[in-house]
Amino acid sequence: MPASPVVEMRGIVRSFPGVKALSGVDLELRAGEVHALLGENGAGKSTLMKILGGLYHPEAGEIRIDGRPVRIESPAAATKLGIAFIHQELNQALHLSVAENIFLGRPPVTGPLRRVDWRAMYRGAAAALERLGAEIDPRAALGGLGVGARQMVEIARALSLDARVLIMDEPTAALTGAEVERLFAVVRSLAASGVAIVYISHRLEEIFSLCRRVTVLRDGHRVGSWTIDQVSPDELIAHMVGRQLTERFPKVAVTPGETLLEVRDLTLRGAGGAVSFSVRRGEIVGLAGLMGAGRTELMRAVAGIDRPAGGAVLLEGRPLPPGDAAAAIARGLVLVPEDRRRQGLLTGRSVRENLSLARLRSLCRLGLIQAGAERQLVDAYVSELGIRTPHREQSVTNLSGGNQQKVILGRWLATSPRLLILDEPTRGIDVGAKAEIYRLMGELVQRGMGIILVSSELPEVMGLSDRILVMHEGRLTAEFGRAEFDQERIMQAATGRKRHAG
Amino acid sequence: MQARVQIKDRVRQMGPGLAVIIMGLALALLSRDFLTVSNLLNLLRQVSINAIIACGMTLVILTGGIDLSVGSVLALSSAVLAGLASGGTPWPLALLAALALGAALGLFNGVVITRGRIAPFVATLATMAIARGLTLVYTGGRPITGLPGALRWPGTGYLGPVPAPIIIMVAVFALVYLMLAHTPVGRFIYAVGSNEEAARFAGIPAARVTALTYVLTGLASALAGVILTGRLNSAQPTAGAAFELDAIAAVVLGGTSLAGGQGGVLGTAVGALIIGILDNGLNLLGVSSFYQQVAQGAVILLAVLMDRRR
Amino acid sequence: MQARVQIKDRVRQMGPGLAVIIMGLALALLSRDFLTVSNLLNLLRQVSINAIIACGMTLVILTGGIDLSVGSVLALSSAVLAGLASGGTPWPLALLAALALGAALGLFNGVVITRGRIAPFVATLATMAIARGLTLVYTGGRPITGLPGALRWPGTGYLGPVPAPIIIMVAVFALVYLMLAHTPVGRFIYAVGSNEEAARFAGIPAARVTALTYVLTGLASALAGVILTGRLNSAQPTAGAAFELDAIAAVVLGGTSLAGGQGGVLGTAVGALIIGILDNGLNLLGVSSFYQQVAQGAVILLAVLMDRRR
Amino acid sequence: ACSSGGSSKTPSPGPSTGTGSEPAPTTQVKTLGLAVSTLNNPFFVDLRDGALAAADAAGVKLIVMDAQDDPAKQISQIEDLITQKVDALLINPTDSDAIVTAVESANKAGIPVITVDRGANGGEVAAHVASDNVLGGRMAGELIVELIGGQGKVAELEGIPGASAARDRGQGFHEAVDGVSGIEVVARQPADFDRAKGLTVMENILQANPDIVAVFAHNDEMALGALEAIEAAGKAGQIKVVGFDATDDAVKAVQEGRMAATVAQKPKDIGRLGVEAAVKLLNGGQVEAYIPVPLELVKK
Ligand SMILES: Nc1ncnc2c1ncn2[C@@H]1O[C@H](COP(=O)(O)OP(=O)(O)OP(=O)(O)O)[C@@H](O)[C@H]1O
Ligand SMILES: Nc1ncnc2c1ncn2[C@@H]1O[C@H](COP(=O)(O)OP(=O)(O)OP(=O)(O)O)[C@@H](O)[C@H]1O
Ligand SMILES: O[C@@H]1[C@H](O)[C@H](O)CO[C@H]1O
Ligand SMILES: [Mg+2]
Ligand SMILES: [Mg+2]
Repeated sequence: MPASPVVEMRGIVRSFPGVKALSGVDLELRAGEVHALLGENGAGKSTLMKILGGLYHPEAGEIRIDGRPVRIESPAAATKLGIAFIHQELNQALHLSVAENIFLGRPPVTGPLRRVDWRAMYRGAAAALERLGAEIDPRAALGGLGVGARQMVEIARALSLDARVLIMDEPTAALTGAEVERLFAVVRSLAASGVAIVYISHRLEEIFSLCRRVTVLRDGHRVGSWTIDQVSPDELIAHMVGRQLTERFPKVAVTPGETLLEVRDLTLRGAGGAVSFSVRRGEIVGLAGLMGAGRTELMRAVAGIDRPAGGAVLLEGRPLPPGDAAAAIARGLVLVPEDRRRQGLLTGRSVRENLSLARLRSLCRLGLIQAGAERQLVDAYVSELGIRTPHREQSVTNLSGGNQQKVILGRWLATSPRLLILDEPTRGIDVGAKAEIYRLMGELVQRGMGIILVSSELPEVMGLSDRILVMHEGRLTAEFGRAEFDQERIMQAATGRKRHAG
Repeated sequence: MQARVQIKDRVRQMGPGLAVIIMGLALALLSRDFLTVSNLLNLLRQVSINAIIACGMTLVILTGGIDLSVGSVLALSSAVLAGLASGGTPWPLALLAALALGAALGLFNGVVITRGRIAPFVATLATMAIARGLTLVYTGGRPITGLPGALRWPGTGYLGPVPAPIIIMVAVFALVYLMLAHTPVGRFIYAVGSNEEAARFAGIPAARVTALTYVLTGLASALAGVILTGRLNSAQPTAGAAFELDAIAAVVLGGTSLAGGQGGVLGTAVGALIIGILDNGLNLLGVSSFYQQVAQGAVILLAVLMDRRR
Repeated sequence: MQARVQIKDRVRQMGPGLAVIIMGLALALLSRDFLTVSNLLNLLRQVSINAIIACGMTLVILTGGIDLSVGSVLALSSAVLAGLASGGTPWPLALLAALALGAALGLFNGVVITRGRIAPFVATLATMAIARGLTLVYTGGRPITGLPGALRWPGTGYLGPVPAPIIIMVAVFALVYLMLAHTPVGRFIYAVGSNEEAARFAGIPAARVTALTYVLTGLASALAGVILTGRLNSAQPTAGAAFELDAIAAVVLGGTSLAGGQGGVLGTAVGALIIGILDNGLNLLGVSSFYQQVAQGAVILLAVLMDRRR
Repeated sequence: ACSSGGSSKTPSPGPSTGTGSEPAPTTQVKTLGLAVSTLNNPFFVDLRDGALAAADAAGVKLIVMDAQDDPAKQISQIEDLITQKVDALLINPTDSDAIVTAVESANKAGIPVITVDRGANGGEVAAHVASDNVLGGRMAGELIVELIGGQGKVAELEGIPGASAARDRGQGFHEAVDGVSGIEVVARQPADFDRAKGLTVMENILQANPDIVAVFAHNDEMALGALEAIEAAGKAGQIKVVGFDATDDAVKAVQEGRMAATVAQKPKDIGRLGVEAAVKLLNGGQVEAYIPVPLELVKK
């Protein structure tokens, strides 16, 4: 390990209207290390990295690269300094091809006229994807891919920059186990070749398997930096949230009641087989599967977002009109979508409007929204979910990623649903908030709600579910009762290696 | 703290208002005639037609759409109003028919856009051509005259000292403001404009909400047509040409984003005022007609730039 | 698999081409005069002015912008060209000045939009008014005549059997096509239109790329103005009114999305053809002028709907 | 909108309309083309109707195209008429200079050209049928001088800036009034030949100049708009309004005493005389190079 750090950030201060995001934060990165940056949602991790990436300018503080003070005026300047950035929120040109996104802003050129060298671009892109083991067509339009695939493209892009400093802001949020493993192998080899890597994640297992040092932020302050063997997971959590968290998956024992939801022979447009399952009151049913297994598609059909090709969805014994999300919501079946940016956030609108959206009709008197009732509702959820926002009129766009997720969750909880479908509900959510959501799920089932939990984090599904359904290529391939939960067997069913009686 | 932010928001909303005030002061200094009650009423009456259309246009633009057909819809509604009324149809029926026609043309736009998935620009451009063609066919290229007196009221009447077009305009703005700020449908309009997919996930019938904004804009255009018919005491086949540009300019000057999801009708009212004051003021000052257009362009730029600076 | 994707893309791009073919066949059956070499050359010559403007407009729209000032820029460039040339300036200099003026007005648009952060709609609306006003001031409201013969060539000359406007049009499309498909700048235009923020993060000078598209559109408008000046043997103060709508219609009919990031100039060529064939065909068929507008609106709707259906 | 053109027919039982696809030369029925600057104006609708009626009477076909005041479009339309091999062309140019290319094309194709209402500044024109707009403006000016006794403030509503009719009528009007010392033209604003604009511009002019005694509008549409403004301001009868064109609405207003006068150009006669000249030419006859259509002041 070289004596002098590659990057030194000293006393970085940055505030936004109503929020002091960073109040004098230090960070030191050394060549060849994977450095974890931890903290609750809104702690300031992304802001600190955006400053290093040239997106924001600090109000005070100093940045040194190789010991020399620098001003990083723009993302382009950061790239010139050898800093590559994988952003938390996918920010890509969806109309362009995968290859063009990987080479965005620096297409290879050839000849005296500096024509774009398409062959070289496709070759380079294929190579970059290959390195990650991602089977993605470099010529495909990016907009047609799922979040996971897009995440891989973003990573491939950053890798192909051959940077000396690589910032990874929750790169695995949309990835599943196998992909994460491949990514880690790449990250380790990069570190071995001397690249300094900042790794932000809310998944502690990842931190412990990948990182050498860790810096914890809380409320815009640096709590401390440690080498990873100096701290235990529980200590890290305590540093982040400022208190001890007891149980990771607080499973509440509820005796399931009568059948709440029944899905009969549901067939989706395009592909897959007929799917049948049911959910009872007070039950949490986990839905596991690999990326692209069709869990999201199935849930969208159940919730009436898409019209299924056939089959029926019955809630409390009565069929729901197919493809009618409004009717489903009115009857108490709601879906909290997985892609909060595209499917959840009303960009540019306030926290209040975002939160109350799905239950406005019940806030009306004489057709007019009762402003007082709306404010009350919003404030209740802001405090119950611990949403960090200066006030309820703040534009959601300005909230940290995790807090945006909580606003969307709040929108659906506010409708007092009977059956709640959570599609990757804890993606990008900090440990404290996760615990909060888990606790909430327990409370909700105790009140007789049924929950379908779609999650790519197997420990989470196993920790919380009463029953786990496994999907593979659009079909249910296995069902496990809580007593039978076993990581190995679930993975087998998910990869289609072994069929299990449904 | 919340109060501070809210006030700041209000100030931003009132941004272009500054332009109005500055223009008003300048004109008051330059022309004795500007700041008289009679001229102000005159000004508001002139503004009313564009303002009413722009009010509807605001809704469409809030969903991220645009409506180029407003001028043609106005002309066709006006022609049918005058044609029916001068042909002996009782005026309330003629009025109803004209308004229904406007709404129907708006519905046509809305359906083509939502069901046919055609870009609003193209769909309403087509409607613009079709409605204009039908107007010419219906009128034979000649004005229609011979209106019953009752139909002159919306254009030339008074309620007390206040001209009827002003009353109608204020009523339209009040209703639309109420709808946008205080009803679910209003919120849905913002939601669809901000993120249509998210709106659909929240069970909002995005297509119907979008179509509704076009229906209301068609209705507003027809209503503006009724006022114009009264004012001109006739229906003109060429009425409303290029009105879409003025209406869109009013909306955008008023701070509503063409990308949708952001803005409101109060801003639009101010935007329409800016345009009206410019016309009126330059006329009062007797600025040479050639320079008038230069001045209009420059003032629009300045007004918006000023808005950006704060 | 890769090949498949490309072919599919090509087919989509050629979507409106189907409309052209259908219209062409129908007209060939209905009118003996349509499918003659002389009429086709005639048709292409008529199309050229709109097509060249639309070619520039495509670039602007690809970035997610819009340019309403094209018609006024055309008029002002045309006026300066004719004014200088008839005033004794050697015609190559006059030509250069006219083109430079177009580019400069485009630059003005670009700077106001990127530095002033003004919505393209508003910025170019203002420029539209300003440039029209300046045209009136410069010409005193009168046409300018007395052009040297050389300046008639771009509008009325031939290269062998092919009219000059067609040659110029083809050259413009070839250049812009090459730029879009095969140069970094071309790809930057798509990137900015698809996601400006992502483009900026990737170090693309988004503001400069955006401004460039307005400069090129200004240049294209001026070039179209040169052709029109030749065709009209004069500069007309009112030239180019409402040209922006035809140009935008051509772009959108050609499948370029108004939201930016998607489309290209081949589609635009087809879009301009559709509009031109409609004009020419309806004229040849002797459709009454009032019904022509109805037919045009309907055909535009059908063409786009057909495109959606596949 | 997009654009327009084409053979046209009134909704009323129309006289013969050509369908361009029919072979023309071999048969006896001759086809004429009429390119009108705009049909969104009753003046030109009348001109067209006069032409259609004359064509019907003479047993010839008449194809009408409407350029919507766009010179580029007009040239294209004339090219399309030439493609259809019409036997003679009647052109009402949007602009006298801009039309030259089209006239030359017709000359090259051997098709005789007759201009109506507005002339062409180049090419070979067999005949020009028109009334004199400068003279008409002067007539209006002189009448106003007479009506107000050579004393008072006067306003002028101008046509579309740059349009020839606006230029010529303005020129004639000023020739008449500028020399009169007691008369001051206090306001001169364009209202684009449009009734709605005539109304608002007049409203504004009245705000600044309530003591105006007469208005000259470059056409009747603007005059009628101005009249609405004047009456709404309670100044009915106090301000003399003189228009141009003698459209039906305007003539009625004059008869009712609301408008002082309108300069009649007799557009129907212009259209009729144009067709008659063309027919004469096609039958091998001779026509005068200038066929004047007398102006007439329509007063009560
Ligand atoms: N553009 C902005 N405008 C206003 N406030 C902002 C903006 N960006 C961030 N903030 C605020 O700054 C604080 C820090 O946000 P940041 O995005 O750095 O958090 P984070 O640690 O990355 O959280 P997460 O884990 O949820 O991604 C938050 O309170 C957030 O609301
Ligand atoms: N990486 C990818 N590349 C291409 N297509 C994909 C990808 N991911 C998903 N899809 C498409 O989406 C369909 C189902 O995906 P869906 O989102 O429903 O799966 P999921 O089990 O929810 O996985 P995820 O974790 O990605 O949400 C697949 O059949 C596939 O067509
Ligand atoms: O004579 C006509 C009419 O007056 C019309 O109103 C404008 O154009 C002129 O040429
Ligand atoms: Mg973050
Ligand atoms: Mg999923």
